[in-house]
Amino acid sequence: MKNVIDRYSITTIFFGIISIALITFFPSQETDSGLSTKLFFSALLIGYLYFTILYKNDYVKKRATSDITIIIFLLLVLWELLTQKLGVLSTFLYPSLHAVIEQFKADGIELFIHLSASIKLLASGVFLAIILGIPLGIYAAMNKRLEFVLRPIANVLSPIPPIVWIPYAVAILPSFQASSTFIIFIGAFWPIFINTLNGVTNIDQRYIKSAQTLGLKPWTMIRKIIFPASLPSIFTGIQVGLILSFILLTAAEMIGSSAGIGYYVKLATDYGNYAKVITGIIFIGFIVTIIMTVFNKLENYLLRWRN
Amino acid sequence: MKNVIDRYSITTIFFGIISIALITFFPSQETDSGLSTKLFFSALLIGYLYFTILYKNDYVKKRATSDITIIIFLLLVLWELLTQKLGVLSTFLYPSLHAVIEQFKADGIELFIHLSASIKLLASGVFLAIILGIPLGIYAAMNKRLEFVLRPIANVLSPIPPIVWIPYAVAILPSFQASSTFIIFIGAFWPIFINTLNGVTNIDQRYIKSAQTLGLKPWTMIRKIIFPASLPSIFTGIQVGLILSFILLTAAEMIGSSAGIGYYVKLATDYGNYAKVITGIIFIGFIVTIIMTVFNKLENYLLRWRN
Amino acid sequence: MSTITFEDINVVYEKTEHYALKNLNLEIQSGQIVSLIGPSGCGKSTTLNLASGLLKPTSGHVKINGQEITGPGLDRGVVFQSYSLFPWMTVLENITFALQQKEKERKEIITKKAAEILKKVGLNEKVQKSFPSQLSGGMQQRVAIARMFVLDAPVFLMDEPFSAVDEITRNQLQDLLLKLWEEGETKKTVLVVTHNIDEAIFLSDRVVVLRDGQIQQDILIPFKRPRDRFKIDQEEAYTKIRHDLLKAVSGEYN
Amino acid sequence: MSTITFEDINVVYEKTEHYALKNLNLEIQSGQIVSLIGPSGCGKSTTLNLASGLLKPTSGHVKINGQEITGPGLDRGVVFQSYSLFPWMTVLENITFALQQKEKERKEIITKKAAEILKKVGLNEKVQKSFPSQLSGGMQQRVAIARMFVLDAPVFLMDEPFSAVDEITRNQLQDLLLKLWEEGETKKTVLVVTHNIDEAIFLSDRVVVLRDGQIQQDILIPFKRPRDRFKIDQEEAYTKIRHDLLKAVSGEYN
Amino acid sequence: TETTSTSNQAESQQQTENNEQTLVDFAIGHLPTTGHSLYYIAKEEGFFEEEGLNAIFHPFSNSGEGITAVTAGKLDVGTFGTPAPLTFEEKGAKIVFLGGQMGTGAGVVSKPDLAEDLRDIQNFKGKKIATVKLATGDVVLRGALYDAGIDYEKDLKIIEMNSPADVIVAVKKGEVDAGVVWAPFVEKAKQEGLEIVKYSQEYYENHVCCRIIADETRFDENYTNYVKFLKAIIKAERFEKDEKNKEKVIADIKKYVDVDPQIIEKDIYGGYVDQSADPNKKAILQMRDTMVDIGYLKDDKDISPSIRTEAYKEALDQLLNEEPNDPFYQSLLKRFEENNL
Ligand SMILES: Nc1ncnc2c1ncn2[C@@H]1O[C@H](COP(=O)(O)OP(=O)(O)OP(=O)(O)O)[C@@H](O)[C@H]1O
Ligand SMILES: Nc1ncnc2c1ncn2[C@@H]1O[C@H](COP(=O)(O)OP(=O)(O)OP(=O)(O)O)[C@@H](O)[C@H]1O
Ligand SMILES: [Mg+2]
Ligand SMILES: [Mg+2]
Repeated sequence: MKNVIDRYSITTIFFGIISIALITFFPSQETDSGLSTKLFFSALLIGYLYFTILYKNDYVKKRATSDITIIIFLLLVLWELLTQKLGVLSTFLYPSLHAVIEQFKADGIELFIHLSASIKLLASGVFLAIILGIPLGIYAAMNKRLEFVLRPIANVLSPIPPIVWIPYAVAILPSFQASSTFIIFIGAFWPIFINTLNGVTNIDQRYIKSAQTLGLKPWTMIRKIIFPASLPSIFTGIQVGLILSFILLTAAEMIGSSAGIGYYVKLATDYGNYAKVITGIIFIGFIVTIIMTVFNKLENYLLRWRN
Repeated sequence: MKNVIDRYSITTIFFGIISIALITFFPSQETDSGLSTKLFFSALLIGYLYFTILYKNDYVKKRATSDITIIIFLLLVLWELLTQKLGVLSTFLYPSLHAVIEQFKADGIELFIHLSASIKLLASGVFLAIILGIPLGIYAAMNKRLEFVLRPIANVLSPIPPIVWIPYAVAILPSFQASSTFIIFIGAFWPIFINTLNGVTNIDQRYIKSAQTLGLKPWTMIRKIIFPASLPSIFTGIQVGLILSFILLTAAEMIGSSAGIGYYVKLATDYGNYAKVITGIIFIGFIVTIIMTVFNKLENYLLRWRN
Repeated sequence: MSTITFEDINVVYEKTEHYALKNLNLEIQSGQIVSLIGPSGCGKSTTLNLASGLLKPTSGHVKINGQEITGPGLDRGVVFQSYSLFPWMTVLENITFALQQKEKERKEIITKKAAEILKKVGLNEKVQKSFPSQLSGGMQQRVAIARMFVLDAPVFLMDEPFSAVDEITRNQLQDLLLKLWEEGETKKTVLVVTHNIDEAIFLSDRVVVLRDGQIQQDILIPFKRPRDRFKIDQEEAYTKIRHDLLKAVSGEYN
Repeated sequence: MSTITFEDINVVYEKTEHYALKNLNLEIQSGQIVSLIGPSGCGKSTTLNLASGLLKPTSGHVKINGQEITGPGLDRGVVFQSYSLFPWMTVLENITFALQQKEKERKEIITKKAAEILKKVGLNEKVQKSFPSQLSGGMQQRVAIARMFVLDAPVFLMDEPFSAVDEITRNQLQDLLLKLWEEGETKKTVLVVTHNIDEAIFLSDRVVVLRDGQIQQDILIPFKRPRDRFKIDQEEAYTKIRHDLLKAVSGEYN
Repeated sequence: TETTSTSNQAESQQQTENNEQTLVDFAIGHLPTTGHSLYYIAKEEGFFEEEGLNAIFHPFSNSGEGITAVTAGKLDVGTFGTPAPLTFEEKGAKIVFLGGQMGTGAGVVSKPDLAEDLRDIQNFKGKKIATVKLATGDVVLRGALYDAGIDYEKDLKIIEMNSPADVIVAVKKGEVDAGVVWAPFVEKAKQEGLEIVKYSQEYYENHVCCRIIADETRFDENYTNYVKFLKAIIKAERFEKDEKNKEKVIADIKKYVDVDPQIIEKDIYGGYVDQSADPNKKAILQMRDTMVDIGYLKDDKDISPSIRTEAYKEALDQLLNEEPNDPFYQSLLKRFEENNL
């Protein structure tokens, strides 16, 4: 118990209660903040308590959870004050918290349907980028001639906005789905390829030499030495590739489809429905956090040999 | 002389001459390939010879130049054959080489004016990202509490498509120019920040320990140890940031401005003027190659201590 | 005046349950040269890291002149087991950079001092402009030693400093160490890890034998200084001490 | 049968104009143990790297049984100066992985073999599951030695293999080396770099002294095997050889 | 030389100061298209200056961003289609519609062998049609389908694309049967061997496309400037409609919209794009009704108060005051009454 209740958790709980009181009792401009907002704040507080108990023996994580929770409360209260309570910000660009929560409730199932479309698209695009980018990167790094040809090509092609490829993708590829996948693929490919190439090039020569004396077959060399040694860099590449593919999601999902979380946001932007835009962004942020957490856990496990 | 004329240069020159012959004597579908195309091919060949002589003592670079030149010739001839010569591809999406060269000639000066606007925008955005991202990354890595707060925030915010910030940037920032700069900035910021953070976190502890025994003041520690030790990673971050900022250029330059190379391409896309689109892309590719070459040279010089 | 005291030290590395040091009590008096020997993995480097302030004990106190050590500092020079030069600085820069932390001198003076100490450890001018990655292992180690020597701290902490160099160079470096130890108003306090028993005897006032994170033996070396390394090994006491140490060290394998 | 021959070798590292090896001619006969000694930076590691096939000479030929060496291979085991274990494998995996390259055995047999050799170099079971970064310097070095020993190649190339371990362990490892050397049908060919003159004499059939990339001296060691390290140093020949070697090595500083 | 250069500098400085005294900055947001020609003509022919305005153009590629800029007070006026501002208005953006710029101008294109068939709207059933969502043509087509009793969600498949260029590619490749595009892509599609099934005005006569919008408070506070602005635009319309200015008009537009002069001519004088400054309140309301029909908007309020025709009327009155006998202005007055009252 002493592990759970410390000065961080007390401050945070205090903050949470003050926040709930503020949105409840501060007079609203137009409508009331709504029950949903209060429930949401309470849920946040309960979520915080859950993590505090979960991390009860890890001081650093506990403190971080507390810090982040306070920041979230601060931002939310500020948002609510400026929109709903004081009406300083236009409700057009800055929908009230209440409106966003209502939007969430209204679009809940729709969002998950969109999500599944996006995940399918992302998974296939990024997967393609990984299974092409990593082997090609390793192969190019091991074959200087290829490297000297591919590096300048990568330098020229990688910064070209992937959206300019869209008409060509539509013209050449068999289906809209394939075109969308291609746009995601091309965004994720370059960082994965370049980072693999650089990672392999920068492997500490001692490991390579040491491996050579064992007379490894090329395939064993790649699988057991080159791949694990360049794995830290490959992970960075995949991370950047993932970020880029998220960024391209909106563009990719506007190619002849009407599903996907990027489509949802883009459409909302075009319609000036900012409650929807913010709902979409928060949802994306949430999903991305989950994906990145899993990804980082995997990374930490696979790279546990680093000190 | 023996250094210049080897089997690579002979193959390449042979290829170049065949290409010129092909576009000259192969019957065209509509108009002739035009003098400019032939001159362009010849210029390419002369450019190749220049680099071969320049690199006459560097076998690897010479071979790479030759490989790349042959690839370029192949692509160009294929392009010309499929468009101008055989008319297989539609001239709407695939303008003939001749049309692109003519476009270049027509828009030459304009392109450079656009370029200077883009460079200004890129420079200010990326510069801001560098002077904020690197110190913040270093500071966060040295202060675990801050790191544990900023890392999840970065994980959530970095994959949000920078374009969704545009309306808010337009609403909040004082000018369109500032909004454009902000979009470039936000694109370049995250990779620089995250890579700096990771770079500092992954510094070999031996260097830190060694430095600590010298009783360094924090500022010296940062400047002389932490910064150079994480420089390889910081450079990767800047490289990715640059790529992202190029990708965002089109979006950023369409915020109430009418200058910039991204604007040029986007406008051409909107008008369906693909000769212009391709001209713009090739021009961007050219500029990016120059920027990246300078950047890599700087990187190699500053990191020359790596073996 | 720099007495180092270890009081009831326990060290357990993260994620292991193994005691790297267990209930260690040790005092190194000011001006003494103390060698730490023992089988590899017995906790020598760990002990040195405690004295340098780079490692905090899991429990117990490490003090210098009665003051608890809170972190590393310029009052204690350190040579690490694996030569920890900064790879982005040339050999000369590695030295001048360290010197600049200690004294605010003009650049030329610092460079001159650095070049001198490098020459003393046997590295010529051509080597000074190289990056560490261009040097052989022994050369890198000598640069690390030079870097510590030039700082002239009242305490020297050295982890197998001479293990990567040939016998002649090693002898010269030992002589240099002893010369620097005596120089100045008060003698330096030196804690040196070695696995060479002869070296331990030749250099030290006391030799401490560690085993499994505990002190196995703490032996006084009675020979007068200056010592002649080719003479003391003829003395009777030497053979006895050497024998004792060997026995203490080899206990592990019986 | 594995005779190694160096013919008119010159080595100049990229970007330097300095000859790391200059006109070197050397033959190491099959079954011989040859030590390379000399001041640090004299080219010992360079010579070893040539024999391992990891470095190509700028000019000249390195041959094994008259066949030019084109690259590294399982016919030559190598221990590097800086322990080059794979940090992403545990200690045990480092050994089993190497073994798997040589023989297609069942997993348990390989693991058993690996555990045995690790015990022989003094590393217990708990250590076997650690990653290299969790070990002390000497322990890592012993893993590297174990990895070479277990491969049982006809040629051993070792670069300061015992410099990071204490005297007792060193003696044990030396004995192990000699045992493995004699084992099997034909004796192994061993080229070992050391900076310990006593070690060189105790182990070798011949000691080659390098200086500035050239052979300074090539001395035959006449003592019969098996040798007793505590007896041969009492012999007259020993003192003379030791003196000669010392003089040869120290030439640099006169 | 130094003194002359400084005096030159002083002189030019004074000049700009003079300009600033007389000319009021007026920020105009637009989409770079031939359809927004009145702005270009007014600028190039000096009509803005005549009215004391210093027009500054800000092109956007995305209507959402442009409308946001208007509501954020970064633009005095903007022209970003009609459906987009209507949806923004519904979402609470405080904007007013004060004038017009372009009407009609979209078209449905298909491969030649299908075109004849598709002229009968009933034949859209079971087809795949590519559109760019929220474009005027998209609303028009869906509206026409609705009116013809076709459910665009069930009876056919509408596929949304990023841009008209993508639409053309998709149609050409046979990925879809037909597509909705707008100027200048209607002409481009023809060049690409596609055929025009119908122009948009064949579905809805005189439907509006791009309306001039402004922020409500800004409009009220700077009302006189808006009148001046509209006067310049009306003058531009008169200039444009005068056939003898054709070459000049095309040259003026070419400065801002870099497409083939032939396409400009086709767009401006070809009859399928209507260039008019009239707010056309009725057509806006009709467009809104269509959007309600097809489910884009809710039928929950009257937007008439947001359509502020008074500035246009006042501008027209002032012009008629200045040139009472101008037949063109007189015709505009008549048109205004037909379209707005
Ligand atoms: N990678 C390299 N680049 C440039 N010069 C090098 C490199 N490696 C070694 N040298 C130089 O070559 C010479 C011989 O080096 P080598 O490593 O063979 O010495 P060594 O005899 O093994 O020394 P030590 O006993 O210190 O390990 C030295 O002068 C060294 O500076
Ligand atoms: N970073 C670490 N993580 C986990 N265990 C460690 C770590 N460093 C050292 N150890 C363990 O602590 C014990 C003592 O290690 P230490 O490095 O002090 O040995 P040492 O006496 O210096 O040995 P050597 O002579 O081989 O350098 C060893 O069992 C080692 O495995
Ligand atoms: Mg140690
Ligand atoms: Mg060496």
